Amino acid sequence: MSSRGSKGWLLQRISGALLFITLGVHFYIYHYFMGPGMWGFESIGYGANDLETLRLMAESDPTQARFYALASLFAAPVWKVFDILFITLGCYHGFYGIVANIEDMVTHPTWRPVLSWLTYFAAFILWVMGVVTVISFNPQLF
Amino acid sequence: MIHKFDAIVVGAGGAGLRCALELTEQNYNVAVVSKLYPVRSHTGAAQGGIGAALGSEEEDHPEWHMFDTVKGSDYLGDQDAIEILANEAVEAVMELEHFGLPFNRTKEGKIAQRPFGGHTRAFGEAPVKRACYAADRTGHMILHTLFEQCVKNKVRFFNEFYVLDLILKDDVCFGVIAYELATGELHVFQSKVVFLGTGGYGRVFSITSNAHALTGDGMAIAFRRGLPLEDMEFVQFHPTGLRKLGILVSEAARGEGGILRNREDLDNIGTGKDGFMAAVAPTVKDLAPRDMVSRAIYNEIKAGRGIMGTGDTGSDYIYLDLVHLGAKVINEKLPDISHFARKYLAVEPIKEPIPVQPTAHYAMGGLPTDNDGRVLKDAAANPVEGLYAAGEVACVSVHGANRLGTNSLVDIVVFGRRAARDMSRYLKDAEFEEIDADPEAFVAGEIDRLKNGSGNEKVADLRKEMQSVMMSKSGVYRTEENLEEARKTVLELRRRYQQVSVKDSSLYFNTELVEAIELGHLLDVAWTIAESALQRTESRGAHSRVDYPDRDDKQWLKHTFIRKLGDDKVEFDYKPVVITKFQPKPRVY
Amino acid sequence: MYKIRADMISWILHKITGFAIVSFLIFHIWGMSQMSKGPDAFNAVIEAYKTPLFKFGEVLLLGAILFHGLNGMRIILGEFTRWAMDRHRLLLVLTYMIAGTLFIIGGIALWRAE
Amino acid sequence: MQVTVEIYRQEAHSGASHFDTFVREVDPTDQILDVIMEIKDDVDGSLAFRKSCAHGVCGSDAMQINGMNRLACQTLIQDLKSDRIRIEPLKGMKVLRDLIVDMDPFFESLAKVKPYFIPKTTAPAAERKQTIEERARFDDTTKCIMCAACTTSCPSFWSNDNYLGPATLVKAHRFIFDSRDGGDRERLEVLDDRDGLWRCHSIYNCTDACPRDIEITKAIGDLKRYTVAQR
Repeated sequence: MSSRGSKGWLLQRISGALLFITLGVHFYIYHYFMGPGMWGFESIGYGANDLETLRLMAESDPTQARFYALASLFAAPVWKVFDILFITLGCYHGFYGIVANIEDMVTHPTWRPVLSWLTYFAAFILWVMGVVTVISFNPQLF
Repeated sequence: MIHKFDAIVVGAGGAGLRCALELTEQNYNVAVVSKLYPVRSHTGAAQGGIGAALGSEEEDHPEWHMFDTVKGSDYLGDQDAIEILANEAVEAVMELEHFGLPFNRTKEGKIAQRPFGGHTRAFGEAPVKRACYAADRTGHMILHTLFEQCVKNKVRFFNEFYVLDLILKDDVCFGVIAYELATGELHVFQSKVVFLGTGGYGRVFSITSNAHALTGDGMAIAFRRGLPLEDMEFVQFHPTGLRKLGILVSEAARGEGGILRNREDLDNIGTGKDGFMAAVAPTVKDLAPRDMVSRAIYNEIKAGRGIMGTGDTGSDYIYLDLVHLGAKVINEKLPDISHFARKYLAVEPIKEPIPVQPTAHYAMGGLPTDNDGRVLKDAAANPVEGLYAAGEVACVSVHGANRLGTNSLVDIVVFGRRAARDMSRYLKDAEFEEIDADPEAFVAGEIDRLKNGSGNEKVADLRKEMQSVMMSKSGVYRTEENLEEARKTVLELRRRYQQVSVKDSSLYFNTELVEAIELGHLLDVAWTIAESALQRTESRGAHSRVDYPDRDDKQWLKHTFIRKLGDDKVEFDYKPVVITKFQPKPRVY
Repeated sequence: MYKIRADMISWILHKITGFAIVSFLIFHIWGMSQMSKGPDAFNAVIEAYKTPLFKFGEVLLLGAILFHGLNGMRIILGEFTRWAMDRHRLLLVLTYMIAGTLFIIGGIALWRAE
Repeated sequence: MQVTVEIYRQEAHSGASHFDTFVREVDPTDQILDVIMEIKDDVDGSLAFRKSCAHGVCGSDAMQINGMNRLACQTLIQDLKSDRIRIEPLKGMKVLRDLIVDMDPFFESLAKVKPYFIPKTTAPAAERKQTIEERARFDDTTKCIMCAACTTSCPSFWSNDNYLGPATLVKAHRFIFDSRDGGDRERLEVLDDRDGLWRCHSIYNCTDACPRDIEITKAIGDLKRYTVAQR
């Protein structure tokens, strides 16, 4: 038998626990930190020059201030790493959860692996989409 | 449908599984045919322990075990067989441990042992720790361990196949006929050798510790085929059954220090002071053998010292006091029986005494066998070729007139294995025999009569009448008058049984039919008990005649063989008791 | 019909909230990729978020995440420590209570936010 | 007191099913087994169910009583706190007739985990030594009577009957945590499978259903941790 479960079970718990923490940070940053206060992010890795550019852009077009504020965060390398980690954990945990449900309910010898692999494939597509967005994001382009 | 196996084992209890296991070790093609699924058998209900002179906790010797068993049997047990039992018990227990049985342990990691009724050191000096135990579910662990080993050896099981007849030809056994509960089909199991491990018949009585399935099947099917039954008058009543329900409260409760108390003794509950048993058996007190304790309880009740004080042995009861043992001992060493008391009687044994009364428990009698489990066809000890038996269905006789606690478990593993070893010797040159066409005709006829009968007798009514008369007239104390009444009633019930008709016509799980067949077996067994008890005019062990209160070694130091002559006639024959080391002496504890 | 007990409800809720969060994750990653196209696209998404339907969805998402997260931590604790197993009923009740309280507080705050 | 008893009926394995209703006079301390036996004796002899020891040690009469798996002989009228009693066969198993289900798949599942002692060492002349603490480690799971109440209470088993089920895992626990046993490797092969341990989601239905009060979910938790640590 090649089908196993112990690694999956353990990883699901580890990814779950990490998600519990990263989700807290993510939620806090994007919901309560967003706004004028977040301009202080120089200290965590964002170049002063870039920040200045964004600030100027926001001042010239106040209706778009929120976008620039978020973009300033999104573009910081530390947060890029954080976001990639977050997307990876989320995709893994969420889609493995679906696979676990398939294994709970589908016993058909063909459908079971087919559905599981389709789920893994969907997870991969989504993950690529998320990671490409994060990496390629560059507010200087606007 | 016809099946062919080298050996057929009937019954999946301890004896049957031990036998099957041994035979598969020898690479014979074996089938276990059982009325129940495996692990449902009543071996699993045995609680207290399995006796063996291991000496893990204190000095002990097989010879002491032998002496206790002989004395416990009221000198009716055959001493050659008892010597085998006591000697092989040690090896058998070690073997069970090697099969993985989770015995409780001593501090040194050895098999733990505790005292039990009638087991003493140095030929009666004081109680000895001899019962090896796994909490209070020793039988459960033996049954499961043996089943597990059978799974390992890939033993073939036919579950819920009810064996209803033996295929006998010129006193040689070539198989059995079984009724498949799931389909109503009759199966012919053809074999070179057959082993019966079908257990006892507790359901003959209204208050019993036995399972519903214990309906004397093995004894009845042999008796119908003209084979004799041995010592059927000896029925053990366990002193401590839960009041009204008869559910067993193991002797281990008294082994751990429990004390029986009457209504004059209520102030001593929880103190650990002696109860009324101290006067009956000064040395071993509450750990006297079961027959003595049961009688002592009846005497207390009759003298108006039962808890209710009515003097009626049917409804009155006494107390089993565990309170002074404390919560730790009760919860750790007696978890199951505490659970029963809490569940069924709403009694908390840590705080209150448990109401108990004697309950029909064990059949000392059964199919006569020799020391290798071969079934005997007469009192001259001629065997039926190819037919073996061990356990409660058999009478070797190691239990004589009264079995000691823990010896039933020893019996099944020791004689189950011995039978298997002799069977494999027999199998070496045994052949399949051509069997008659239509071997199941007799059984098919019986089933047809029950299913298509026009009478209107109901199984439940007959069963209740039988159980009630056997309990009150052929119970702990017996008289000629009572036994005569029991015999007459049973014979009348046997006639009425011919008018039983089963309303359920289904082929699938026709449990109404099964119960009707079981009743037929019970009535046969009840008949042999009443007849045998009537003719034995003495008191010995569990057979206690008020009109013949003394043991009579001159006339009655012998085994009873009862055989069927007609629908209401039996004949008796007698086999001398084998006495080797211990001459009969008065039995005091 | 087999009796449905508290542990079984938590198991079913865990599944349902899990599916809900995965659905959101798909939507969210797509939203993010939209947002990265520039301020206009971003603001379109933000405006959509402000409609009552999306706000309601956001509140539900908060509830789902709170329950799934806390219950998940309870499961992990319960599978890795005997201590938690001995108290599984208590921890289950605590999970419901904490998740419920945070949901009410957070939910109101979220609903009221501009 | 008077109770209304509804019992699941099914002629044979292929037949249609319905409920029969009986109104009975009972004592609060009567066992459910007593009640259905009396119905069989007095009213309808064709009612089919299994029974044997009648005090909760043989495991024959597990059935669903008022929505919970229990042994009929171990459930008293007063335990149910209701005058309506609904009795159904074990869920997730093939009904053969009335309250009787096919137990063969259950025993086949059990056989998968090698439910027998596999000695670590060759047998000494006397017993293999084991300390009181070593024995205590698996004491709880030795109580199992294989009644199937746990397995048939498990939602994971209902939706996937390839799942080994709690009873089989209990049996595995009994051997894996026995200090004398050396069959871990072979058993872990079976347990660490998609239809093994990992279908358990700690729902605790099994623990509640167990008539022997075995802490099944905990035992499975022990197995999960052990398996993860070993592999």
